[in-house]
Amino acid sequence: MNAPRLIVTASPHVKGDDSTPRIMWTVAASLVPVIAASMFFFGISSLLVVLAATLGALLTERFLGRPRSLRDGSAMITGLLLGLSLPPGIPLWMAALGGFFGIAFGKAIWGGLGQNGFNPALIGRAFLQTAFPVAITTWPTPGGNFFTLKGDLFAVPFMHPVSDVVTSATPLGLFKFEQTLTSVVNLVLGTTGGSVGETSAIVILICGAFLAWKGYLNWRSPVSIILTVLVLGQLLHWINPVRSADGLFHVFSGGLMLGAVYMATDMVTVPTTNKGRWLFGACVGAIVVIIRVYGGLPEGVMYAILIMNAFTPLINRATQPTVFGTVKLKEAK
Amino acid sequence: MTAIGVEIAVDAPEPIVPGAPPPQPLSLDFWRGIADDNPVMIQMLGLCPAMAISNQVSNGLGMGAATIFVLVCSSLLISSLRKVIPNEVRLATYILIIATFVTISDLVMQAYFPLLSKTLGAFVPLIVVNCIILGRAEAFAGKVGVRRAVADAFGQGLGFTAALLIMCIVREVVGSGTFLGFQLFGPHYEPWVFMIMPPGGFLTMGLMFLAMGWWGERKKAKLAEVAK
Amino acid sequence: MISELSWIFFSTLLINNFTLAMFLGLCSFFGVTTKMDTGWRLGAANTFVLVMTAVAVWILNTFILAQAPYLRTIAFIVVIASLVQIVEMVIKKFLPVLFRELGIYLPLITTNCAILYLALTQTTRGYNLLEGIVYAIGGGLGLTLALTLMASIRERLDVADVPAMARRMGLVLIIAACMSMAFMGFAGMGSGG
Amino acid sequence: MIIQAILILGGTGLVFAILIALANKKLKVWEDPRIDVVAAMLPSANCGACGLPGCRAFAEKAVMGAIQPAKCTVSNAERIGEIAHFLGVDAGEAIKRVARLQCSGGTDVAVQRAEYRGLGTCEAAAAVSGGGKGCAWGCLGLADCERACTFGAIRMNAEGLPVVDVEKCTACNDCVVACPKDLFVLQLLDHPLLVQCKNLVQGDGVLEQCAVACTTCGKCVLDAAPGLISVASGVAVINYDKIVDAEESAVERCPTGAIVWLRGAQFARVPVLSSAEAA
Amino acid sequence: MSGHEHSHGAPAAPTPDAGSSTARLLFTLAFFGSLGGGILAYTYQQTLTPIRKFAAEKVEAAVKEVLGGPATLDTLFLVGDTLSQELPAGEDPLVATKLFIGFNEAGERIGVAVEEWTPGFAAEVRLMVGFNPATGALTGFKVLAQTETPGLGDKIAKDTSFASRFMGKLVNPLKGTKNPTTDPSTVQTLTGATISSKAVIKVINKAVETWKPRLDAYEKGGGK
Amino acid sequence: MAFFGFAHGVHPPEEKGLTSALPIRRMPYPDELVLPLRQHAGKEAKLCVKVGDHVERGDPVGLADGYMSVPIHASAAGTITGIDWWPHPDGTMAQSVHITVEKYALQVPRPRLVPRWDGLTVEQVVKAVQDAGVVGLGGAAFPTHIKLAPPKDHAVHTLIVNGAECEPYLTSDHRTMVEYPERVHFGCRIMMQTLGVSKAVIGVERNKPDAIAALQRTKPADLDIVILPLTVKYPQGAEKMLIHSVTGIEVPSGKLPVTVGVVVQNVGSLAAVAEVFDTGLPLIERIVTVTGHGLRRPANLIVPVGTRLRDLLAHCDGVTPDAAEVIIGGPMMGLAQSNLDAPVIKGTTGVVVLAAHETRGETIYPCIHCGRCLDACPVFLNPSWLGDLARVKRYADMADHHLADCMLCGSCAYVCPSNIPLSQLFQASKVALRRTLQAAPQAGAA
Ligand SMILES: Cc1cc2nc3c(=O)[nH]c(=O)nc-3n(C[C@H](O)[C@H](O)[C@H](O)COP(=O)(O)O)c2cc1C
Ligand SMILES: Cc1cc2nc3c(=O)[nH]c(=O)nc-3n(C[C@H](O)[C@H](O)[C@H](O)COP(=O)(O)O)c2cc1C
Ligand SMILES: Cc1cc2nc3c(=O)[nH]c(=O)nc-3n(C[C@H](O)[C@H](O)[C@H](O)COP(=O)(O)O)c2cc1C
Ligand SMILES: Cc1cc2nc3c(=O)[nH]c(=O)nc-3n(C[C@H](O)[C@H](O)[C@H](O)CO)c2cc1C
Ligand code: SF4
Ligand code: SF4
Ligand code: SF4
Ligand code: SF4
Ligand code: FES
Repeated sequence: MNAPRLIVTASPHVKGDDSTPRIMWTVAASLVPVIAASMFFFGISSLLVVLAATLGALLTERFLGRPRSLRDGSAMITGLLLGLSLPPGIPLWMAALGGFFGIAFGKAIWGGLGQNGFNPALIGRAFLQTAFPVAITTWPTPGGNFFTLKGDLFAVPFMHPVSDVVTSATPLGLFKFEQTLTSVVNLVLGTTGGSVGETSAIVILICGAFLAWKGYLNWRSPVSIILTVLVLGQLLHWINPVRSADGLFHVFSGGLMLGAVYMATDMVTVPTTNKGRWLFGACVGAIVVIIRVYGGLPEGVMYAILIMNAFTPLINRATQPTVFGTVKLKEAK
Repeated sequence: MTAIGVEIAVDAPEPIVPGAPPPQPLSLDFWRGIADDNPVMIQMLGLCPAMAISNQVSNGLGMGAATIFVLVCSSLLISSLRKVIPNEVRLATYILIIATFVTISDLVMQAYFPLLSKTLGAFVPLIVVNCIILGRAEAFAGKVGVRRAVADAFGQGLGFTAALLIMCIVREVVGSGTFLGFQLFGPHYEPWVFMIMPPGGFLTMGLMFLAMGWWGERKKAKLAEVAK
Repeated sequence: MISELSWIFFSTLLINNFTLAMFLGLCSFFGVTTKMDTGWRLGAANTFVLVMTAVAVWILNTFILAQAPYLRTIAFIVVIASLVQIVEMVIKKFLPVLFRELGIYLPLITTNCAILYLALTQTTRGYNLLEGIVYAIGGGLGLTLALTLMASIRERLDVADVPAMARRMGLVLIIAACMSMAFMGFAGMGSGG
Repeated sequence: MIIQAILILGGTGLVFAILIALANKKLKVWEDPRIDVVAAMLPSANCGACGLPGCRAFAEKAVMGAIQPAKCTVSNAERIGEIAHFLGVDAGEAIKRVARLQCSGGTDVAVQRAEYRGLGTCEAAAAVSGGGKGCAWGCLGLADCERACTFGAIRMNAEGLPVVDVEKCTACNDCVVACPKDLFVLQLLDHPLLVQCKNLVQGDGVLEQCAVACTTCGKCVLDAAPGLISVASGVAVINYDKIVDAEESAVERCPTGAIVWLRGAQFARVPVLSSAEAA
Repeated sequence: MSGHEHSHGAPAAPTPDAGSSTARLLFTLAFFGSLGGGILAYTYQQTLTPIRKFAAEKVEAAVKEVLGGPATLDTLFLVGDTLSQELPAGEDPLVATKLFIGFNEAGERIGVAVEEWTPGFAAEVRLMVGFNPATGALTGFKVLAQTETPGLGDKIAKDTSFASRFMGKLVNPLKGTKNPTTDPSTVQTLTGATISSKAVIKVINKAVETWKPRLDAYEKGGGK
Repeated sequence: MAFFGFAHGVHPPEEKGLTSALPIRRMPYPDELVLPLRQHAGKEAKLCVKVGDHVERGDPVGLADGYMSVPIHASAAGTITGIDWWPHPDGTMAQSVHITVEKYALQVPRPRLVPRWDGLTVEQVVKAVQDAGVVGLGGAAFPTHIKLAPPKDHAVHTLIVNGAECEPYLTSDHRTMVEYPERVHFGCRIMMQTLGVSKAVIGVERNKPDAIAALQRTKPADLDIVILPLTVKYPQGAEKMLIHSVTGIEVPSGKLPVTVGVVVQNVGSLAAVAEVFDTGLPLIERIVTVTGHGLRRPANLIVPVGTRLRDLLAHCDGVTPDAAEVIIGGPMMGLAQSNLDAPVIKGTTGVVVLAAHETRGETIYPCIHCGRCLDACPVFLNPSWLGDLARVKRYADMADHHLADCMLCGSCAYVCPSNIPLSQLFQASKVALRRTLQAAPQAGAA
């Protein structure tokens, strides 16, 4: 008998079908409908912003990341999500800079995929928010011609945008500073001002449900966040309707959906244990409501997730699963 | 670093303190603080003021000057009195001496540079606890002669100021688009507010460490190549 | 009263966190945060010293220094230094294990600027004894929080594949920047929109 | 006003001086300060080659006179002299030992039966059908030892064998522990005789696995002083108690070169890198 | 830090109880304490005058600015909860809480100036507020201290157009809005810094609310 | 009886269809047999023959070396032609006895080598089982006689029979239950009597309805035997999982099943005990599933112990051109072979030949902390963290995180999207941990 050229591997010798790149690329693909929905409201500007952020992220990953790490698709997600979290009128150079910052300091420096402690897309966004607080809180009005550019997208890099933007406050800003409530119907449909990806809660929910069904994202933290925000928001609303809007408003406004479905599910930066994910979600939800209601900022999803990212190792530590056969051992002692 | 810690933890009754620095030419004592043994970049001391006030170049100048003043004066005094200060109350005495000089510089600043003093705020009195100063007193001034102590103090002070100024320049130029208040990039520059906020301080210092790390790695790689 | 105290507490703990927003106590923040246990222990030691200082400073201010404000810095630091040294001796004698853990960092608490900062700020803000203690606890817990979080993140990084150039201190400062950014979310809290 | 200030600060100073003096008397834990000095003079490698858990433990023992300074194999002679001088004791004598590899089956001479896929560590490969290597005793070449050596004394050569730089090796034992195949032994540097094979298969059949294996032909046994070498266990074994009788002629007729007469480093082809660095 | 001097040969094993005498400890600390105290007291005396001068000048400049350049100023001190022209003996006029009254050349009162503060976005926002107690109209304000975000919140201090929006507005009380307005007691807030703007408005309202009654009481009591 | 089930676990494709319907056939004797002296857990057997000796079928070639050992018997008549180091299925070399099979020997049953069962005392049964060289056929090859004589301080109340066969591809237990259900019941009777238990549960995964039916059909009326269908899930057959599924009891970490009054035996082991007492011949052959997409003709075979893989695969018409990996055991826990000279031994449940496309990919990505491995691990470890620790060699910390409880089932590595060979890391770490503990008794002091 002719001996074949054998290989030897460790057991298990077979493996399930899912691979990290497959998961990442599917998640990236699932963001396409979200971008499309946004283009429906903001026209070509949405696309440009997302592209700029993605380009910044991908180029940075290419040059600072590990060899061939572009193939795993995670930098793509980072770029897309960063773009989706920015206002549609932000100068493109800022979006790209955010992508660079997020990947360079939120990921590459930590050792690349899987090692980072904070959500890279949100690190990029938090940087932009701190660096250019005006540009990132300038919200163009949705609607208008598809090809009209919202805001000064093509501002010269490192220079002020020349802002003759028609702005509209976001529903959260309206509530916080003008005590004006936007109807939940509009929020769900996405006909309100806001960042590229926060406009259509429904599309995000559907995409998230698809991913959860595929097992590509863990549904526990989003569900936990949404429930906490709903309950806590409603509770505060009953206590003081002027300070806090109702629970549904909280759930459907701002970046909550995008954050809960896509950012609080980034397995790298949230706890690995299921118990931990419930806890993580609950804390994120609580911080979101606290910042929205008592804080100085109208929106707190980004900060809430980043803060809880910092707590992730602690939560992991506290929620280790109980090893089979050790409960009784303890009782016996 | 170890020398400091060790000496604080152990009250050695010997008059000739073990762990005194080896004899070296004065110039080395001076240069060490600026380069090889830079208090901020190598010893990681005095980070608080370095980050807290480094968002303007003028702050850096003022802080650096005050620190050098305190460092040199206290080193001088401590070194000349090192034989009479009993070991047990060594630290307390050093602190008294340092605090005296700090308060003097604080008062002088308030009187003659009121605006600077206001922006530096509590960080001028906090020079007392700048780990560099006590560290130098412990590791150096308390063990060697006056000339060496002063040379070392100058070196360390300048090293601190240099690191501080690099940070200040980066932060002010990027964060405000100005240098010592002068506009650099014209009126349309979009300043990166981030850089003058707290995270920017951490980031800038992080970048300095990264640059150092990169430099070190490159040197290592070069060495290996040469060896080949 | 309660609301004022809780405002002092929470604003010191979260909004103006000594470490992340005020740049205080950084030497130990970067020096001892490699293991979580040491991290929170140092935080606890700091909190203890802070509270002690708050009390001592209040006594000094009320009874001794009213007439000589220019002696504040020097008097505070002498008191703090002596207190820490005595505490150190007590710990070394009675809790040698703890002493070994905190090793050379105990004396560094003396030169931890957070302590003196607290003393000075407590004075300029004119806090009474209770407010001073609450301020100290808030600040101390804030330090502990920052130390613990940093240590837990760094513990996780022990097993990560950090690029060589970032290994020594670079990444740790970037982490601090990220944490500091995250905690900016609490900014403006209490100012009421 | 000046008087007042003097009184306040002088008084504060006095009060705390009293407190510290009291504390000093009552609470002081005395520790020999020479320990710190000696510890600072040690290399701080904490390698354990001296048999103690870390350099500080060594310093404590050295100050107590319980260990001779030269027992630190990592430090250099000059430093050890300094320590001995500082403590006023005899430095003691250092005996240089180095790690020796009991295998020379590099990729050029040893048979590889199957392609190993998986983690690139010897430890992991050893559990997977011996990493596919024909010889079940031999070196897997995945460099666990190189990574374990904190002194950078080990470099893998082109044939996938670890070469120990005898200058740098401090006999710390780390590689001995790291190798899953137990291929390293610590041996006196001036013991020239070494069997570079652990394969127990007897006879020429072993050559199907590796061209440089010990075939237990017994020629070295005959050529060496009686009792110095034996092949009864399936591979040549040297009785180091009789090493003084060893002569180079013992290795001359070995058909595979499994037994060698060493001068300095093992293996003829020393990697370029480490030799240059040693220079 | 690794080399060591030990030219003295091997030190004998030190004994545990070797140390300095207690008296020497006490003396050293007391001596350096006294010395430091003395030096500081001297320095303090020397620097006191310029420090106080600067502080006083700063306040005066602010007062003059918010009152639109009064010809003369009058100062009232807050003692307990009432205003008085005299400070109790031993109190430092620099530290005391004060109200300034400005007069024009004709000797007419053009307004009063007081210091007030409130938490802003980052930390306290401290203003010198000038208003005309008779009409309730604002004569101006000046930011004495703030740590708001540079480029954003700090416009309340740096953006002169912002300050001008307040000129002559009626404090009954003052309100903020995001849009341009001509309402006599509404001010347009800064875009992107609503919170800081509102803090300014809050301080102004607080100043008028707390000081006007005090002034009224003082005047009723025949102070003027 | 209540069904509890165990949490977590994975569902790899079963692939049992290749052989599940094929009746068991006997494989002819090869020319040469290789009998390693180490075929069981415990001490290896002591050699008792020399080169040139003639042995009959069933003669011992190695004797039990103490209580934790069993003898090895010649599986065919022939001449001892060599005693040397030979490749062992576990990847090492082992002392092995080579028998050149006598082509024309009768190979017929000889006078009883094992006494009749009826009338033996418990001790005699245990002794007879040991002398017959019976070991667990479920894979671990633990000497069966030891499990038949539990320590006196533990009262055993239930015998659990492991018919789960949760490994993909393998069908030897399945075919045993379908074709020899009486033998299983007979073995069960012997064991129950020897252990002195009145109750036995045979756990069978639901994907083997014909086996369940066969066992039900032939169940002896006088014994309390329950045939319990189990959820199809890997690793249902792992001892502690099975006990949990059947009784709801968690065997304490680090403890043996006897501490909770349970003994687990594989159905194959039961059948083997029955056969030994039936035929009077010691354990010299076993049922092996030879299968896989890389094999031309999969089969369930009765194979003489000592048959080399080369001969076994040749009997199945050899491998296909895209065959890439030969595994002894199942694909989840089995051992890949680099040398086809390695023989089938007593613990060999199957031989699986994987085609190239089925083998694991080569690219390993970093752990993305997705948590799938946590959800897969049947003993509730944190493989993600353990894997991280293993990579940086923090073995002592791994021990603190219950490395010892990992049974190397491979569930974690199966689900890991980053293709991290977690169980390999753990296996290596277990070895390394032992080594470091031995090397440095004072470790951790510094
Ligand atoms: C980094 C950062 C700094 C900020 N600084 C200030 C500030 O100094 N003052 C302020 O009022 N709001 C500040 N904000 C708050 C927001 O800009 C807030 O949205 C704004 O006050 C709302 O005003 P708008 O409705 O006019 O946009 C800051 C926000 C961020 C993220
Ligand atoms: C009384 C008794 C003692 C046992 N002693 C051991 C033992 O010391 N070590 C061991 O690995 N297994 C021992 N076992 C067997 C285990 O329970 C288990 O069946 C065997 O390890 C094989 O299981 P596995 O294939 O799941 O690994 C013993 C079983 C019994 C009944
Ligand atoms: C992950 C894992 C899976 C197992 N699967 C089976 C199985 O499917 N069938 C089986 O009989 N034994 C299986 N075993 C072995 C059993 O744990 C146990 O050793 C055996 O049932 C004891 O019986 P034996 O000693 O008669 O072999 C498995 C072990 C492990 C660790
Ligand atoms: C469900 C899911 C959500 C993700 N969310 C984010 C995200 O919010 N931000 C981001 O930068 N990357 C995200 N990623 C990509 C990837 O996990 C991330 O870049 C890692 O943090 C890089 O180590 C996500 C990936 C998945 C599968
Ligand atoms: S690891 Fe081995 S080669 Fe390296 S120094 Fe230690 S004994 Fe020598
Ligand atoms: S000697 Fe051992 S550890 Fe080193 S490469 Fe060879 S097998 Fe690996
Ligand atoms: S191999 Fe170990 S860690 Fe992995 S799933 Fe199985 S028992 Fe759990
Ligand atoms: S399954 Fe793999 S990638 Fe996911 S957490 Fe576990 S080890 Fe990490
Ligand atoms: S702790 Fe602040 S300077 Fe060291």
